[in-house]
Amino acid sequence: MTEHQWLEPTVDSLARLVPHGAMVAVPADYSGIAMELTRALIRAGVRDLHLVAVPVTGLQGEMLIGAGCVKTIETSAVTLGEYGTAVRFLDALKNGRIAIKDATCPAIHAALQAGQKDIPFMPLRGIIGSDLLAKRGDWKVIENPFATGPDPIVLLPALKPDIAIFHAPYADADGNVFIGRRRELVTMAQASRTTLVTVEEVRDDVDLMSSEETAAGALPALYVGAVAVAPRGAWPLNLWDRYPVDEAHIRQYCEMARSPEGFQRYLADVVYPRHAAE
Amino acid sequence: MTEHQWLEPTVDSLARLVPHGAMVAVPADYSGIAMELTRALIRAGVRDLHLVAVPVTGLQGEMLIGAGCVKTIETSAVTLGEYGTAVRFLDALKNGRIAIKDATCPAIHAALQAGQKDIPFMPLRGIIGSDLLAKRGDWKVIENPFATGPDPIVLLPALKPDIAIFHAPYADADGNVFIGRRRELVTMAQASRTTLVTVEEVRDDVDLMSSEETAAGALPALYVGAVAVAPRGAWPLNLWDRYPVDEAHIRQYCEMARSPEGFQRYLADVVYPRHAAE
Amino acid sequence: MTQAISRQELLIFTISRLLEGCRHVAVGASSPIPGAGALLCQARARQRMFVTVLGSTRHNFTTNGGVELFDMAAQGRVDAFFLGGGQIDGHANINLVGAGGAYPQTQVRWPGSFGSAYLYYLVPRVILFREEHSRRVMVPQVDFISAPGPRNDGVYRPGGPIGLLTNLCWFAFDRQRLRFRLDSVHPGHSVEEVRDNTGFDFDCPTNVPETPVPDPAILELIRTRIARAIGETYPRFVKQVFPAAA
Amino acid sequence: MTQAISRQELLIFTISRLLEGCRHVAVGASSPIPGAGALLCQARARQRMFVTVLGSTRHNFTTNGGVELFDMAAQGRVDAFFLGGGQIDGHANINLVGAGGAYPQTQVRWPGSFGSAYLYYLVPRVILFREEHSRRVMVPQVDFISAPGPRNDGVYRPGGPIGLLTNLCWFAFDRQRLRFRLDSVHPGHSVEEVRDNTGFDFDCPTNVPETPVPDPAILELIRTRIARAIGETYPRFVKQVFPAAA
Repeated sequence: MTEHQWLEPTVDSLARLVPHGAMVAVPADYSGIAMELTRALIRAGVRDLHLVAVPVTGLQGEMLIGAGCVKTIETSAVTLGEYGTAVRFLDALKNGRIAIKDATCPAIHAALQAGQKDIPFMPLRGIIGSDLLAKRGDWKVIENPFATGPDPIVLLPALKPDIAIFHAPYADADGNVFIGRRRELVTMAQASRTTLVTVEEVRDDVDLMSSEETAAGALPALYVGAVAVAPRGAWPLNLWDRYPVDEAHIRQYCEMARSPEGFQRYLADVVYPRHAAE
Repeated sequence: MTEHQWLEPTVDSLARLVPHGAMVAVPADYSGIAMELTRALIRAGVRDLHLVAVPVTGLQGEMLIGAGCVKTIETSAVTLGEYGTAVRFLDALKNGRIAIKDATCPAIHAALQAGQKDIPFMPLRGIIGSDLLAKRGDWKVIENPFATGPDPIVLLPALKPDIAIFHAPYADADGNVFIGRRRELVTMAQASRTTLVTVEEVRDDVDLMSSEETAAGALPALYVGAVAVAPRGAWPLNLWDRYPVDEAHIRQYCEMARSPEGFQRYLADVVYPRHAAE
Repeated sequence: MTQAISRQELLIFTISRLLEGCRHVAVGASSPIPGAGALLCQARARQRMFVTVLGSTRHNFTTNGGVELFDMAAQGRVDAFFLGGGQIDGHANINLVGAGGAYPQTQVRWPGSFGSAYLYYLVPRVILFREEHSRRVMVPQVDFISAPGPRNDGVYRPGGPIGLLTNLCWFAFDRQRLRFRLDSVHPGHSVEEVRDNTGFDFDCPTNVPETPVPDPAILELIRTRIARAIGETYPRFVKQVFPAAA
Repeated sequence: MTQAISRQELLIFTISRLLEGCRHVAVGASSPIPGAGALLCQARARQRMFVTVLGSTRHNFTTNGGVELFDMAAQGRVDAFFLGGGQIDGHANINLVGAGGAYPQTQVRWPGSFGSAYLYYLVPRVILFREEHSRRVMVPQVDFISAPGPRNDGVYRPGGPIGLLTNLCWFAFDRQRLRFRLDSVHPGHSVEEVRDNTGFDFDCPTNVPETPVPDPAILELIRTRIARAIGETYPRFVKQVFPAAA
């Protein structure tokens, strides 16, 4: 597979393509989280990220924040769901180590769609009267110029991340990535300057663009800056319905992450060893 | 298949769901044109349609205009491509029998996306300085409220058709429609109040929603008002790469459509007989 | 012999009643009881009814990514949705962000507002659902408005709350008076208990009826088919509440 | 023995030269020569180059519907595109709508503006391509502006025309002076012929070079691999122009 220009040799070399201070878009847990790449970003010591959760984040955001990689998080929620509280996130927020841009899910989607079309803003209903609007200096309210009477509406500035990051089942021989119906990944990728993807495997026997059936679920290679192979790369999270969440591991994480020391121990035990092994 | 509530017995009964004066969205030739349904609309004598071409039209628009079904056409082009000139369209336009809202392709897509999000308008780059803008009273120019200096930008009002119409390879057992990567059909369907679809067949053995692979290319049944089976329903146009254009027939059409009398003969020969046979 | 009706079963049944006539009900994350209620309504509906359960593969009719549910809501294609809140006040303002202290460094921080600041305006039948009924949750005024209750402020708002369902009762929301009205109290609870545990004012008729309970056939349906269906997305919930169906 | 270089081959080669260095070239409908030019450039490129041919299944990298090409253009992901016009004037205004009479009842009506009123602003290397070089097409001022040439009007415009290629010559467009400059005349034609057939003023250096022609190896590539590749989308064109490859 060495002939693929777009293929990085390791997840760690992929991680090194993310500069300090980058605006990085990541999907929600149901869309395929690049957890091995997340660990590689922590190993690489990346700093000052502006993390955009599309539209919410969980373990990925929590770990990046805990490891000090994040300066600002823009999200509609940070949650580990039924597994517990995102303690490192709460701790960083309370102690002012991160800034937060609280949002609402459709606003993040719509702002990315504005980025995808490269229009400067997108109008969206709702939001007016929410304290979210008051706390965000970047959302504006105008009168709908097409209405006959008063009709205030929110305008959201376009979100144009530097890098979109996700994990997917496979890339084909040309670097097209199978994303199924997870179309938020398409929006993220198109709105972002480039996209870094980890995949379970590269399938040199597949040309996703060759039929309507397979092309429908493909992110074209044109949007993908680089790919690295990461078997079980979403672990301990699930990859769609391909493999399940490692519940025991996440509970262990939650247990350890309760204290800064426990979290450091988790990094030492789980995140750094892989690096040493390479 | 009679248990399918969403299945109309004939294309003609499907056509009767289109009221006079409806705003009807139709795709470009590459996306699957419901030509048998087009003939059924002519047979049903539907009048005063506001036809929205997404983003251009060919034989379908030409025939509906020729048959007197259309009051207004909103399109970025009417063209029969290499087969010749859309003479009935030109004739109706010149004689003032139809109104035209000349557009540009991305504006139609963007206005439908506004309809899809049900936001009142969508900003779009370009267009300023084009006579299209001068001729359309419904597009507005505002100053981008996010710019630091002067930055005029066009706002397009949302397009929300009453009905979207297209032809597709098949519907599954639940009425989900396979559309492959023709995602303009999704935008059309979501922006429209309802969608009428003709399909080559209903595949009771298929559940498109059952896997990521097939769901990626599906329009959910939720958006589909009714379906009718129309084998080779795009004829004489092609259906994607499933069957080719009937070039000889389209050349024959172009020949006959040169004069109003020839067009009427074409209707009598090709469009009406099917009705009598039912 | 039929077991006694559990709290969860009563809530599932009540939700299914509140959803009657809907064509499409969507259920957000971490919502097994609303999900089961929607599936029960669907199982008993005479017309075709769609249920979208976030996180489900089977009960998911979207193919356009995470934005589709929100677009659908704007299009008028979502008839009902559920929202909760760390705090809920008497004007139906909800707070999913945090309480105490100065934002963003609040003393308590919840995950965030999710889609509330949008869906609350657009879905015609929003059901506020919060099991815990205490003065900690039901406050005079929320500390942070994730999504405001209806106001006469001229903002485009085809949707809004129809009421608030808790472990104790069902409050209907009166969109004229912009206040909750106690509509029914669950069996085993009283108006006094509701009053003691509610931090906001609400209207209260002289006689408050008891919340209706499911009949044995419906109960059987909940415990078998519905429990299995919601178990696809919430196996742990089903294991705990419906061990026989798990 | 090598056949003489045809008009189409010269145009295909010229287009491929104009596209050098592009990462992604898109080609619109009814454009076999631009399509072949883009595929030739791709075949000779050292870096990875994407070519989108509208109407092609093979040379199509979009999976997000008809809007994707336009979104790509806005994102800066389309380096070059082709536009034509029923009329083109000396300020690079193009008219794809109609001529004579009063709009919309023009004496002549063309299909319509397609994506011109957008792509012309956003694609950095728009090549105006119109084979017919006559005073009917090359007019002093277009009757309808489908898409305006660059102006100093403050409108957001990262893109625009780099020039105009016809059967007679290649005009470069000077974005400073907002005028065309005759850059090369095709073999067998003259500056006088260009002048006689052009209705607008243009800059003309004292010595106008001849448009370079492809060498035999490139010619062979055009006649075999490129002809076959473009034949997927334009079989009739290939049958007519490259009968050996059809």
